[in-house]
Amino acid sequence: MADNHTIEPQVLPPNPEKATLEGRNKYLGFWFFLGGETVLFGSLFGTYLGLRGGTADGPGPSDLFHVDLVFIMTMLLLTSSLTSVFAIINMKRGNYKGLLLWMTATVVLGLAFLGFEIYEFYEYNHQGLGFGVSAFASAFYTLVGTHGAHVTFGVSWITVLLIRYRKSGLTLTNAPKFYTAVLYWHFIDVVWVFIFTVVYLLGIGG
Amino acid sequence: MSYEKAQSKNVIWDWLTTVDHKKIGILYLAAGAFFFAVGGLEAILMRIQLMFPESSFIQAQTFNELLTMHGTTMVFLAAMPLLFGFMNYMIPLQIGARDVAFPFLNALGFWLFLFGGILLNVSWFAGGAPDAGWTAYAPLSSESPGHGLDFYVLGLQVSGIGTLIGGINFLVTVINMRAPGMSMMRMPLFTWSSFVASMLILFAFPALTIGLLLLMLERLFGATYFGVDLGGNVIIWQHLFWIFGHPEVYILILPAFGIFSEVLPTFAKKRLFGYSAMVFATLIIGFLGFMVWAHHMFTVGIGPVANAIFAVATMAIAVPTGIKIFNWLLTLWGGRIQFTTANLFALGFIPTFVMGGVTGVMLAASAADYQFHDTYFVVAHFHYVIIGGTVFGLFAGVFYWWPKIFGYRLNETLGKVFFWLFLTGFHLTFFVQHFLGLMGMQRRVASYLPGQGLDQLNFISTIGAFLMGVAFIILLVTIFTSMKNTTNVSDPWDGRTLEWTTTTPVPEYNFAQTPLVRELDAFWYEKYEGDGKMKAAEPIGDIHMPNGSILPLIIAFGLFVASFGLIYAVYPLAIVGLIISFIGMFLRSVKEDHGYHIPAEAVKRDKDGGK
Amino acid sequence: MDPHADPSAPLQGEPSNQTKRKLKREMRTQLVSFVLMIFITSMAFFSIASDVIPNGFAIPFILILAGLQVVLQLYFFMHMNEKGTGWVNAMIWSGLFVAALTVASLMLLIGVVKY
Amino acid sequence: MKFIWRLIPVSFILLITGCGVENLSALDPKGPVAEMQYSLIQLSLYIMIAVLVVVFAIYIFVLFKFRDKPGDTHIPKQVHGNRTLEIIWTTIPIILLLMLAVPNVMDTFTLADVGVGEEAEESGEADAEDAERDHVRIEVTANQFWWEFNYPDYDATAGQEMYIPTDTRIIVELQSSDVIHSFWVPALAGKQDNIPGVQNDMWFEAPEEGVYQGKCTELCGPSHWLMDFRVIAVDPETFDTWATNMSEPAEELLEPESEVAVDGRAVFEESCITCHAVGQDGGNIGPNLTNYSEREVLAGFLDPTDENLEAWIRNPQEYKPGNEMPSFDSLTDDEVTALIEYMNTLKVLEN
Ligand code: HEA
Ligand code: HEA
Ligand SMILES: [Cu+2]
Repeated sequence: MADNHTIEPQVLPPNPEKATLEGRNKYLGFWFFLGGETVLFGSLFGTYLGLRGGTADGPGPSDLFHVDLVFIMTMLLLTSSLTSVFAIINMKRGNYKGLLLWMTATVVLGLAFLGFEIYEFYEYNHQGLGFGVSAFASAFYTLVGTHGAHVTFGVSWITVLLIRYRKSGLTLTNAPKFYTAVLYWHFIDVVWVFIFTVVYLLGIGG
Repeated sequence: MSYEKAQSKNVIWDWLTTVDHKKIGILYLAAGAFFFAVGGLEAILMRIQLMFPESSFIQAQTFNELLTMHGTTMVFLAAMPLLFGFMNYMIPLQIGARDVAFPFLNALGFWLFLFGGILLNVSWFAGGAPDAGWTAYAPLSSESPGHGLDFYVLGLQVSGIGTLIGGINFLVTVINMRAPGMSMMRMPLFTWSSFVASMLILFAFPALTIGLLLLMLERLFGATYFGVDLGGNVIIWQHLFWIFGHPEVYILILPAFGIFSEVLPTFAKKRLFGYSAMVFATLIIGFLGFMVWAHHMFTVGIGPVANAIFAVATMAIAVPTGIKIFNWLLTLWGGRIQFTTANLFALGFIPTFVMGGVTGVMLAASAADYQFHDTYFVVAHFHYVIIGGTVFGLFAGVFYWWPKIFGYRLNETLGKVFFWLFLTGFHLTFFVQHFLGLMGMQRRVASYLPGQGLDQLNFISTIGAFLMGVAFIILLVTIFTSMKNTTNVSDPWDGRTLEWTTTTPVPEYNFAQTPLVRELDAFWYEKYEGDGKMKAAEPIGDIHMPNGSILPLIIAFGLFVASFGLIYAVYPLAIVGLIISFIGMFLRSVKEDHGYHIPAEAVKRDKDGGK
Repeated sequence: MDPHADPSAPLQGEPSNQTKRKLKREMRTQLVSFVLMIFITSMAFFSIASDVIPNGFAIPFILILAGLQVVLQLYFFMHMNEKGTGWVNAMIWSGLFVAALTVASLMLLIGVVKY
Repeated sequence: MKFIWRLIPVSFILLITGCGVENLSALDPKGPVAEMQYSLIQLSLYIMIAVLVVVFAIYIFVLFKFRDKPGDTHIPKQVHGNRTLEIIWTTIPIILLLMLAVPNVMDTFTLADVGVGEEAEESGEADAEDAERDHVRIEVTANQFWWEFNYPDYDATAGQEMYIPTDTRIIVELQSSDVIHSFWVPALAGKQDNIPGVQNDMWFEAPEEGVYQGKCTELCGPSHWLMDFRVIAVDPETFDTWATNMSEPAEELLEPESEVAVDGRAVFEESCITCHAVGQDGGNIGPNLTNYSEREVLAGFLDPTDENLEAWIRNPQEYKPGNEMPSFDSLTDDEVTALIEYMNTLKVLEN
C-alpha cells in the first residue's frame, strides 16, 4: 500500500482504464499482444487449411460437423461479447455493480460455450476422430482446441478479477484490468467467427 | 515496500528480484555473453572436426548436435539476448524515461529466456542434444529419436515467450514513455531500429510458437501434422519456421544497424546523414522482411511463379539496405573520424556486411540458388551478415557503452588487438567458404572425403576460427584488466544522445528530472547550441519506483519444471510446474503493488553528488 | 495527477453529462452492431445449411460476411474507431497482413500444386 | 589490412575463371542447366563486384581523407542529408537489381518447365516415339542414406549410380521414402528436394560422357555427409543396353561363373535378398545390386574393393551410422568370400 497516505476517494475520469500511465501502458501493450495473437491464429488457420484434406480414410468434416450446435455456440459467444460491452459501458458510468453483473453474465455464457465444445469434442472422438487419427484431426483439434484454451483462460481471468475486486469498487488499478480482459474476450469472439466460417461452414459447404 | 527498505536489500536477492531495466539489461548481457562463449566453443569444435578430411575427432551424430546447438544457441541465446541487453539498458535512457513500460514483465522475459536457454543446454547431459539443424525440418525433427528435439521444442518455446514479452515491452515503452519533446522523429536511431525489431518480434514469433507447438504435440502427444501416411505435409513446418525465421534475421541486424548509427556519428563528430531516410529505410526493411521468407525454400518445389515472386521481393531489400550503407558513408564524409575500438568495429562492419549483403542478393536469384542452396556458400553469406553485422555491432556497442554501464573504460590498445585479430580471423574463416560451397561442399556435413579439392580451404577456415577464439579470449582479458579506468565515464566520447547526460553509475531512477528535448541529438544540441546541460521538464520531486519481485523468477522456473515433466512424460511433474507458474501469476494479479517513492530530498542529495 | 494519489482508492462521483451522452449514444451503436452481427451470422449459417445457394457463391459470400463481422467487432465493440487508436490500428492490420500471408502460403505453397 | 581487401576482388576473379575438381564443381559446368546457372552466377557476381567497387572506393577515400589528425579540434559541419544523393542511390541499385531479376525470372521458368511432361505426352504434343527418344524419365527415391533410381520406361531399377544417355533430356522425379533429402549434381544441375509425400520434377542434360558426382544436400541424419551418388553419362546405345539388361530377370542375366560364386549366390539369397534386389528379384530396402561389379563406389563413397566390401558387410554401421543394414558378423569367412565372389560377377554392360 502507498506509503503513509490516507485513502481518499477520487473523481471518476471519463476513461478510467486510460487515466494512469500504467493503464495506458496496459491498454496499448495488450493491443499489441492481440496483434501477435492474430498471427498466432493465422498460423493455426493456415495449418488447418493446408491439412484439412488429409483425412487419411478417417472421418472428414462433412461426416462430423453439426452446424446447428455450432450455430448455437456462435450465438452464445456473440451474446457474451455484447454483455461484456455492457459491462464496460457500466464501468464508464461509474456503475460498479453493473460492471460486475454483466461480467458475470459473460462468464456464464463463456462457460456454456465451453460446455458445448467439450461435448462436441467428446462426440467427435466417439465417432472415430481421435487426436492422432489423421492430419485433419490433429489440425482441427489444435485450432479449435487452442481457441477453447483461450476461452478457458478468459473465463478464469475474469473470474479471478470478479472475486478479487468484488468489494473494492472501481479503482484506477482495476479499471484497466477489466478493460483488457474484455478486449481479450472480444478477440476470442473474433477468432471464433472465423472458426465458425472457415472450419464449420466451409467444412460442410466447401 | 518503503524507500528505506528498498535501499537495504541483500545483493543477490536484489538481482534475483530486480525489475530495474538497467540491472535486467546487465543480466541479459551476462547470460548472452556466456551463451556466446558456449556457441563459439561449439563452432570451434566443429571447425576442428572439419580441419581435415575424414577426421574422426567428433562422431557424426555428435557433430549434428553441435551444429544444431551452435546455430540455435548463437541466434536465440547469444545474439538476441545481447541485443536485448543493450535495448533494455539504453532505450529508456535514450528516450529520457525513468523505466520501461512493464518492469515486472521485463524481468519475467529475462527469466523465461534464461530458463529456456538452460533447458536447451541441459539436453547435452540428458542423452543428447537436438540434431536436426537449427531449422529442425520435419520429418527429421518430428521423428528424431531420443529427447534432444523435445528439449529444442520446449527450450525455444519458453525462451520465445520471454522474447515476445520483451518485444511488447519495448514497443509500449517507446510509444508511451518518451520525455517531453522527444517526438518519434527525434528518437536516436538505436531506439528506432530496436522499435522496428520489436515489431518484427511481435509478428514473427507467434509463427514459431505455433510451429513449436505442432512439433511438440506431434512428438509428445501423438498428433500428426507432418506424418505423410496420415495425410500430413512436411512443408508446413518450413513455412512456419521461415515466416518466423526470415524476420528473425532482421531482428538480429536492425538493432545492430542502430548501434552503428550511434557510433559512427559520435566518432565522426557529425550528425547522422539522412536521418529520416534512415528511419524510413528501417521501416521498409522491416516490412519487406515479412514477404521474402520463401527464399529459403527455393528448392522445395513450390513452383516457378512463387519462386520468382519471392526472388524479386528479396532483391528489393537491397535497396533500403543500400540507402543505409550510403548514408553511413556520407555521415563519415566530411567528418573527423576517430579510430576508437568501438568505431573500428563500426568501420569494419561496412565492407564486411556489404560483402555478406551482396552474396545475399546472389542467393536471392532463385535459379542460381539451386546451386547455392544448402552449401557452404550460404554458410559464408550468413556469417558475413551475422558476424559482420550483428556481432560487430555488439562489439561496437560493448566498447561504446561499457563506461556507461559498468563505470570503467575498456583498454583501447587491447581492444584494437582484439578487433584486428577478430577481423582477420573472421575473413579467413568465412571468405574461403564461398568457394567451398561452389566447389561442391554441402553444409551440415560431419566430414568430407579427400580428393575433392576441399582440403586446403577447410584447413584455412579452421585456422581463422582459432584466431577468432584467441581474439575472444583477448576480449575477456580486456574486460578484466581495464577495471581501473574509472575516470571520465559519464560522457567519454563527447556523446550526442540522452544516455550520456546521466551520471555514471546511472541512478536507479535514471534522470533526477525528466529532460526536455529540443532537437534530434538532444545532448549535442545543448552542448553546442545551449549551455551544455539538458533543460529539465519538471521540478525535482518524489520519484515513483516499482517494487522488486521474485515472482518472475518463480513463474519462469515453473515452466522450466513443467517442461521436464512434458519431455519425460511425467505428467504429475508437468502439473506441479504449471501450478507453480500459475500461482506466481495469480499472486501477481491479485496482489496490488503500487511501488514506492524515492523522496525528493534523496534525489537532490544524489544530484549534488554526496550521499 | 498527484503522484501520491492512491490508485487503489475507489472512484466516485458521476461522469460528466457529456460522457453520459456519449455513453448513451454508444449503447445504441453497440446494440445495432450486435443485431447486425446476429443477422450476418444467421445469413452465413443459412446460406450453407440450406442447400439452396450454390457453393460457388456461398463460399465467397460467407467469407465476406465473416470479414464484415470482424470489422464490426474491432471497430465498434473494441472501439478501434475512436481517436487515438493509430498505433492499435497499425498493429492489428499488420497482424492481419502477416496472418493473411501465412494462411495463403500454407494453403497454396505446400508442394502439392506447383504455382 | 588493406591488402586483405585488395585480395577480395582478386579472389572473385579466381572464382569466375572457375576452380574445383572436375565433374563436381558448380564452377565447372558440364551441361546446359548447370551452364545456365553458372552464367547467372557470373552475371550476379559482376553486378556485385560493381557494387563492391563503388562502396569500397568511397569507403577508402573517406577513411583517408577525413580521419582525425592530431591537433585538429574542429567541429565538422552538421549536414542533414541530401535529396539528390538519396535519389541516386535509390535508383541505381534498382536498375542493377532489375538487370539480375529479369534473367533470373526467365531462368526460373525455363528450369521449372521439364518440357516433355506427362501432360505433353498425353495431349499428343510429343508422339510416343519422340518422347521415347528425346527424354528419359527417372524416378529418384532418396532413402536414409542411399539413392534408388527407377526407370519406369525400362522397368529397371538401379542403386547409387544413375546411368543416363548423353545428349538426352533427363527428367528426374524426386521422391523420398523417409525424411527430406536433396538431389544435387553440381556439374550438371542445381538441386531440388526429395520430399516425402511430394513429388518434384527437374530436368537436365549431359552432353559429354563421364562420371558426375552427386550429393545429398539436406541434413538427413548422421550419415548425411556420406550420401553421395554418381551420375554416369554414356552414349545412348550403351545406355539402352544397360537399361535393358538391368531389367532382365535375374536367372538369365547373371549365371555365376565359378562354383564359389554359386555358393555365394546361395548366401546372397539367404541373407541379402530381402533387402537388395538383383534383376527383378529381391527387396528394395537397400540399393539394387544388379550391376554391383561395375560400380564406381561401394555404399556411395567407398572404393569397391573386396576388402572394403567385406568390412562393409561385417559392420555397415561403422561406415554409415544410422543406415538400415544390419551387421553380418555371423557369416563365416568362407561365406563372405563366396558372397564377394558372387557379387563380383554382377554386371550388365559386358553381358
Ligand atoms: C543478420 C542476418 C542476415 C541478414 C541481414 C541477411 C540479409 C540478406 N539475406 Fe540472408 N540469411 C541469413 C541471415 C541474414 N541474411 C541466414 C542466417 C541464412 C541461412 C539460414 C539457414 O538456412 O540456416 C540466410 C540465408 C539467405 C538465403 C537463403 C539461401 C539458401 O538457403 O539457399 C537468401 C536467399 O535469398 C538470403 C538473402 C539475403 C538477402 C537478399 C539479404 C539482404 O538483406 C542483404 C541486403 C544488403 C546488401 C545488398 C548490401 C548493401 C546494399 C548496397 C550497397 C546497395 C547496392 C546493392 C545491390 C544493387 C545489390 N539469405
Ligand atoms: C549469431 C549467429 C552466429 C555466430 C556468431 C556464429 C559464429 C561462428 N560460426 Fe556459425 N552458424 C550459425 C550462426 C552463428 N555462427 C547458424 C545459424 C548456423 C547454421 C546451423 C545449422 O546449420 O543448423 C551456423 C553454422 C556454422 C557452420 C556450418 C556448420 C555446418 O553446416 O556443418 C560453421 C562451420 O564453419 C560455423 C562456424 C562458426 C564460427 C567459426 C563462428 C565464430 O565466429 C565463433 C567465434 C567464437 C568465439 C570467438 C568464442 C570462442 C570461445 C572460446 C574461445 C571459449 C572461451 C570460453 C571461456 C573462457 C569461458 N557456423
Ligand atoms: Cu532469409
